[in-house]
Amino acid sequence: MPRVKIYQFYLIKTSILNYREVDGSYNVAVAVVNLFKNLVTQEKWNTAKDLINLIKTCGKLLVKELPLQTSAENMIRRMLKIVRDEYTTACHEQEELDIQESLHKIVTSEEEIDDYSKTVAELKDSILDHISEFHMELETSIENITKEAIKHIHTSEIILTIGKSAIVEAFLKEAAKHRKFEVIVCECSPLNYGHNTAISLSQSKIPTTLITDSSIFGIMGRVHKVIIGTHTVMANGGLRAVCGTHSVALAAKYYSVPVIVLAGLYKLSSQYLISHEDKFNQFISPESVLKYSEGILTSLVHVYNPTFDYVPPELVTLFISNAGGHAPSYVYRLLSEMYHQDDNDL
Amino acid sequence: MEKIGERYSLLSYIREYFCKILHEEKDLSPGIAAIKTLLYVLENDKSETVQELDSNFQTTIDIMRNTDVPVTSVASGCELFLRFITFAKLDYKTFDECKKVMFHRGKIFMKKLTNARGKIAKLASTFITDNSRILVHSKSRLVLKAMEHAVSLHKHFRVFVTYSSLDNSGKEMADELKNIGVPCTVILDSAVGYIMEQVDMVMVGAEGVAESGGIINQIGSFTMAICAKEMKKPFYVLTESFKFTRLYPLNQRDLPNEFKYTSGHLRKDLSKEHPLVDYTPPSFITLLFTDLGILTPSAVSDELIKLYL
Amino acid sequence: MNSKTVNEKLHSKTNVEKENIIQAVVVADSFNKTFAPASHCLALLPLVNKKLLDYTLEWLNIAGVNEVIIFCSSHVNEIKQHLSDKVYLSIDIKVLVSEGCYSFGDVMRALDRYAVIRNTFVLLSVDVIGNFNFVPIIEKFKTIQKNDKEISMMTLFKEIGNQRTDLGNNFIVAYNSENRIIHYHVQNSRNLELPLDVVLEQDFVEIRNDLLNPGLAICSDAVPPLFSDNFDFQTINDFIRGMFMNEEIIQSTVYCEILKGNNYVAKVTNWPMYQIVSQDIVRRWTYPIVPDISEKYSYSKNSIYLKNATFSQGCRLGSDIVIGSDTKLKKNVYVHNSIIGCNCLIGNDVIIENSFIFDNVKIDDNSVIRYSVIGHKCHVKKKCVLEKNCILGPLVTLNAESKINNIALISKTSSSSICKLTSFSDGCYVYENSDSEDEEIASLVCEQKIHENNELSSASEWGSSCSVSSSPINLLDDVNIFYNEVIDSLTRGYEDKLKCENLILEINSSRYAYNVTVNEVNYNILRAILSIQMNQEKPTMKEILQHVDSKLKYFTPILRNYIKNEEAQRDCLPAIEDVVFTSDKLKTISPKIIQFLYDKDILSEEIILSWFDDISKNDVHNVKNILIPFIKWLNEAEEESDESD
Amino acid sequence: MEEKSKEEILAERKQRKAAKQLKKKSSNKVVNESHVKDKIKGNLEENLDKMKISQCDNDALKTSNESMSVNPDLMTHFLDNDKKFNFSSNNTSFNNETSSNISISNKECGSGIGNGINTFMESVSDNIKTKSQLKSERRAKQEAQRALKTQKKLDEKNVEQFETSKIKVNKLKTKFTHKIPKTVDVHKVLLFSHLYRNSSIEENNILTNINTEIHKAVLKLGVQYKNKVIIGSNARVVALLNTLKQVIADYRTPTEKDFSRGFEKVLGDVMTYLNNCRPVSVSMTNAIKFLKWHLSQLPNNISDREAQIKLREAIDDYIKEQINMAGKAICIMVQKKISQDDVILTFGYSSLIERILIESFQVGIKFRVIIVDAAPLYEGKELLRRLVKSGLNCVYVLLSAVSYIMKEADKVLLGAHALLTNGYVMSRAGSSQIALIARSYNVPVLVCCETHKFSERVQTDAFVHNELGNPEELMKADLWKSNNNLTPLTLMYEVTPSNLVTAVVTELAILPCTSVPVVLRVKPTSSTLS
Repeated sequence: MPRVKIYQFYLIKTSILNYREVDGSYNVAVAVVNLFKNLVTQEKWNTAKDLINLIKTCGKLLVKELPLQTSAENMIRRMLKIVRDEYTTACHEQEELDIQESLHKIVTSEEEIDDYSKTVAELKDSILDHISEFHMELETSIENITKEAIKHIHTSEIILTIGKSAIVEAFLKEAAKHRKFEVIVCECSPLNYGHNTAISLSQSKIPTTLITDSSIFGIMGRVHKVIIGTHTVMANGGLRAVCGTHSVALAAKYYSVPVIVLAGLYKLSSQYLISHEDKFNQFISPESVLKYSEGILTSLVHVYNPTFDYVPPELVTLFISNAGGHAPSYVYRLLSEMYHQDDNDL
Repeated sequence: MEKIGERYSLLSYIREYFCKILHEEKDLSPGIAAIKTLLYVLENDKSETVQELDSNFQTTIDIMRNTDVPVTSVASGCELFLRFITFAKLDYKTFDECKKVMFHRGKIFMKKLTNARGKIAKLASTFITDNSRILVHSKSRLVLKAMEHAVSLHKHFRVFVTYSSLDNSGKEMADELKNIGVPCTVILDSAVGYIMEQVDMVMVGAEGVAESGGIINQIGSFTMAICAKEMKKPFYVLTESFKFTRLYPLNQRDLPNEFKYTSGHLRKDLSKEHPLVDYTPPSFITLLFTDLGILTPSAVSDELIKLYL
Repeated sequence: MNSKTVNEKLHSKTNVEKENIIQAVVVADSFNKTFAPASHCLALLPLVNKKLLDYTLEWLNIAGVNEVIIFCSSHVNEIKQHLSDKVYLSIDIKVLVSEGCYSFGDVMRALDRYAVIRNTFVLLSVDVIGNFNFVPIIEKFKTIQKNDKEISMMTLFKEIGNQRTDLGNNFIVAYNSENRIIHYHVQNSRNLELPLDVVLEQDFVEIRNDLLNPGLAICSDAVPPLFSDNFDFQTINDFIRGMFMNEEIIQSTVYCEILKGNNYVAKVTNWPMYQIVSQDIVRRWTYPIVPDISEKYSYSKNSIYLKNATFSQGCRLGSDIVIGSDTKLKKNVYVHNSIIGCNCLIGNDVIIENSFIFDNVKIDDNSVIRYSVIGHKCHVKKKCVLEKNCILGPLVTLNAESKINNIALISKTSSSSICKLTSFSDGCYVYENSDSEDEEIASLVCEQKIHENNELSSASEWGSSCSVSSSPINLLDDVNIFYNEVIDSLTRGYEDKLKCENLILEINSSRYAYNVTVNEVNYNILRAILSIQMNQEKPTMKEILQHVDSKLKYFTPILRNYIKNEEAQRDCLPAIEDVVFTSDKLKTISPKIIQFLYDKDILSEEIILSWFDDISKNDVHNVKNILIPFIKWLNEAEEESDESD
Repeated sequence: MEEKSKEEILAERKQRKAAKQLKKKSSNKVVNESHVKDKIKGNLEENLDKMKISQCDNDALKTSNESMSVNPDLMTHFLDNDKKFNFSSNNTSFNNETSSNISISNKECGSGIGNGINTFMESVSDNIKTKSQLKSERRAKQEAQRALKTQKKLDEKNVEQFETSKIKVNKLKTKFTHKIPKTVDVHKVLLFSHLYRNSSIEENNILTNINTEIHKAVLKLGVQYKNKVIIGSNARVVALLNTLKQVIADYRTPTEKDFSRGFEKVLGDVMTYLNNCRPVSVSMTNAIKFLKWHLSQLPNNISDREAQIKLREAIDDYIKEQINMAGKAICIMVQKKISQDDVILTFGYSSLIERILIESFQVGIKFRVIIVDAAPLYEGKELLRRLVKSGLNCVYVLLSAVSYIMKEADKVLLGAHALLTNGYVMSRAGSSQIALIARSYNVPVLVCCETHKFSERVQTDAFVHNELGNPEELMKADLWKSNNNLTPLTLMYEVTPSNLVTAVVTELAILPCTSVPVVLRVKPTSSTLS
């Protein structure tokens, strides 16, 4: 299968960037988008159908290469959606863009089961434009989110965050320019992402306290807001976030502290929680929990080192994305705008 | 003159036609039956003007509502059908082609509705994981179908079915499940609270889905939903999209009577009658599996808005 | 468009500068038949449903290596065949063939002839499983190279802690502050011999025996020639030893790098290692090279990995299980801690525990399989029972109700290089493991054994910490610690048959460490010897007798060493009271013990007699009657001797 | 050659012994074998250096012995000249201490120089520790590849110390004081500033204490508390009582006073001293109350002899009834609650829980255990070792993963530090999270706690009364000491609201936490105590 080989060549680039890293989903997203830009320009395809298949084949490989990166998956879906949109707009201008399954559609639909096989003039260009448009959106996403900062953080607040998230850091630093407030960071062992966050925050003159995971509940009583990032926002508004987030969210709920989640739209996935292991969680080497050099012990005990927690939507107060703030219940809508249903399973 | 005769004869036939469908195809939802009937009417209708047609539909609907079938889905189905008529009306000038289009669309419409179940079953069955224990309320064709599908994927799970003493439909459900080789236990409706801590999820069908995203379903569902929430178990609803109704019940009393009682009972003293359905508010529902995909309750009203506003 | 992309590819390569290309040499042959008959080609031996070769390549693929040279001397076509449909993104694969290589050294020499090595390269054999990135290590290598032109090799060791006796880390390495190896030797006893002069010329020496040597090394391009120059080098270890044995002759140095943390590496040298490594994979130490990521299995609790396997009602899964795709389990199958390959068919009520079942195996109803390996396309018929260490080669068919136990290596082929075969059921042959091969054909380790090992290896450590819990402030008194250690050393010595001299040395050292008085030593030695437990629980009288007897025989030199004078004898007799008389079993054979000591002239009769008088005064353990006959005999013996002169 | 290798092993033994002594009870200091290895390295290296300096005379034994034996008399000098404290009598008693200290220092050298120095700075207050820190500092430096140079310095130092340890001490003090403001004042979380213990004051306290006659056993105990050699409220109280027994035995009533008065005074001093080493646990205060009560019961004209006997008996009874018997009773009660094939989740290491689990297992109940562990102490690892050793089937996860693992659990067993009168449970930090998550998965939470840990105190949050862990263990000091905006913080305890706890298992009965006050009223001893 020579075609596949070609994509693999592109994949080399992406497959190298953080193979095992859980963070940096933004970079992955960007990388993937670029990748597909190349794909669209450099590959030979006639109809949208070809392109869609092309992207799907490539996408599958990519997903296999970056098992931890749902954002990659999301981007693929987004690309497909873009193609479909451009196609439909090109085909019948008058028709409104909504090609989702909907009651309305059921009612009004004619026979046309469109399989994207018509050839359309300069579809390529329009798609490319759209992609680069989207690329822009991606690049601005963080800054759009950070813009919101001062709307949510007031003076002398105590804010708790967990783990390491580029957006959260940027957000807090932005706020710090205008307001004086304290930040508490949970170290989030065993990987201790929290340490880096704490250091980088404190370096930009934000009074920061680094606490152990065990102190979360104890300290939550005095926290005013919980601001966290997430790895993925799931279709029902739940979170797939770094381990320990669930306890934070629960503690926050217990003391009724608002939980604000910062997530670029590229983190929205059409995934639902089915089981806590398969396709949802990633179990990395137990080393960081129990050292291999502990000797015989390691062969006698089961040690789990999951990467993610599932946080049910009812524990989330607010999402802040580059499209503004939303309630968890609204995620569904964003989703239906961003992805096409047929792409839910690649 | 004879036109009136025809019309009369047609309408007079409707009742038995409707009942015939229901009688012939046991596992057909009344809603679909109703739509079929309406299509039948549309097909054989001789009226020239839209108004006439409308009035015919109206009468048909009334007739069907007065039969002794649970009216909820009938209502929603008809509503939807009328809606799509109006759409058609907007699109086309002359009445004939309008009618033609209507009929054409009607066929597609039916096709989609009939495919819906398969689609839903597929969606729902992914949520049935190996060795899971599932609680089911009374009989629901969709749930059954979903489980069939799951079995075809070699999934092993066990089911608890409430007896649903209203019409003992739980028993049938249990038998059907046994036939497809799913181990299952029938429990008393009153045992829901007890069983809840052993199960992993609750799956129910629905007779209607209100605009709030809540569901109208066989009496007992509400109890089940409350228990599920208390015990933090997911509460899944399987339903076709034509069951979405424009209705916003505030509580059980607010639910219109013709939903709660069959037309037969409606005439009697309701205080002595037992309601057939109850209303489960959206806050108790985890997800709805529909032919439009997996929806959160909030998404339901979204759909209805798109359709009716 | 293909041409275009090819250019792209070239382009991409060129921007990695030629000399910075990292090469890896994979030796696809172990030059022994450890895994026969299960698989004759090491590279294609399945480990957790994946060929060893694939593990190696998958690892190198993410390890920053650009070019992989697979070096095989046998089964060439099979390997090529296997590689044909594999795609790896970031590595180019070359296969070099040279017939008539009979050792690792030969391979290196052949490599030298081929002259494919451009630069520093990674040298490993196909049975090495790992998951880490070589780039930083190679960087280290290069930086060292700047200061030390002589550097020829950097061996990698994995830190495994020194409780893992099961990993066979029986070597000691000493290296200085620059990680240069100054001493390396394989040893069995716990005491190491380290030439003082070597140590003294260093200002910093680290000596470790808590390491695993996976036979994995970063080599400079000077290594293959070195092998060519020295024909006696057969293995890497030879090489390393050679390096500092005659440093002045061969002007080159060997460094080492200790792998810590997430960097996993291990070598599948024999069946026990095979077991351990597959468990490590299943327990995810090799992340990200684990079945659910690389092979798209689905992972669930208790480390169970499935891939569209189909179950029937009543199947029970324990923990640590991998079941390959399209495998069917019929009713009431029980699986625990086992690996089952792809499209196998497991019949009703089959029990599979701690076993490895390769692809396309058919196991009929009611069979039981424990601690066994079943090669692929085997067919085990009804009601077979394979307990402990049955290893079936490919294509074997076992008749119904055949029962096999302990090392039975069965294969279809009658031709075997390692040892002669006797015919088994229809067209199958059993390897007779001739004595010479005994070590060669290492069989699976059975769980219980492992357990004992822990208890022993960890007893001293945990023992101390446990005894604390009762009353926290009591520091274990030195004598007890001493006693524990003596027990440790003796048990170990007794098990792997160490020289008594060494043991004595150890005991002495611990004695000094805890300033234990002579009397206490004498007492504790005997006490320790007598109280070394035996392996099987509730043994018969006879067994105990044998056990005790053998112990005493074995440790006689030690006893001789310590119990020299009457004083000492008096010291050690209480030990007999405390150990022997307190256990009813031993009590009955106490005369035998004493007699033994008497015969060996460790206890003189006067002492025994006087002692007997003491204890018989207030006979707490009421042993009097038991001993009486023996004492009588003694007295008589005495008289006789008197008469004789 | 023979000689040589022997010496090596010798060195090893010494180190291992030290490590072993340290290891007891403090699981965060459980120096596992491989660690021990490191120590061996450390010490080996030192020996070799020593040999080099002492013109490579092969007898490392002597040198290493020297380095060992040095410590006590070093200390005597140190104390002598600094705070006129007659040490000679205690010399022996410190031997153990020092050796265990050595291994502590070794541990620290693992975590780098900075760490070494800082801990050194903080706890110069405590003379005995100082010594160890001194060593640790040196070792740390050695670790930093400056073996030879430091070695020389070390030797010089040694020499100095031998002749004029006063200078040494002064040098030390100056160093200490000018470091103080940097290290202590900045890095305090405002919310907890009342919990930070000003080390200079602490120092003075201890010094004053030392001037007044404090029993050597107590001093030792204090150090063990401070270094977290003895942790867990049960262990601590037992240790205390055992020590007090010695104190009582050695106590002679001054002529003018009568026994109870005099001893009460001593008791007071002891407690203040211990409290300075580490805040006393509720169990300890209760025990002391009880003891005081018994003192008050003693007739005035009682002879020392009788009094001592009476008290010793009283103490023995207390340990027997309040701790051992109570534990037994609780075990039996919980066993009833553990059913076949259960999955029990537990957190950290509580001696009581260990006992329960192991006994239930030995009774023949088949069940699995999930051990959740967390900073700062990582005690769970110790529990894991012990359970595995006694053959239980265990799973080990960290606190962050608990929400994943909780689904499997059938019951949660937690130990407690104390039960407060308002029904809140004071326990090791992290317990509340476990309880919270357990509730969100409907898993019943049982808190096991003997009644001698019940307290009259009332507390609703983890702020007013708590204890702070060592920040260095959370984050390497060199990462934050210089950075004034960054402060690591570790809470040792927290209070779990009673609505998160399903039941409390005490030796009396299984109760809801809210009925703590009732128990306090009913229970004879505690009522009479107050």
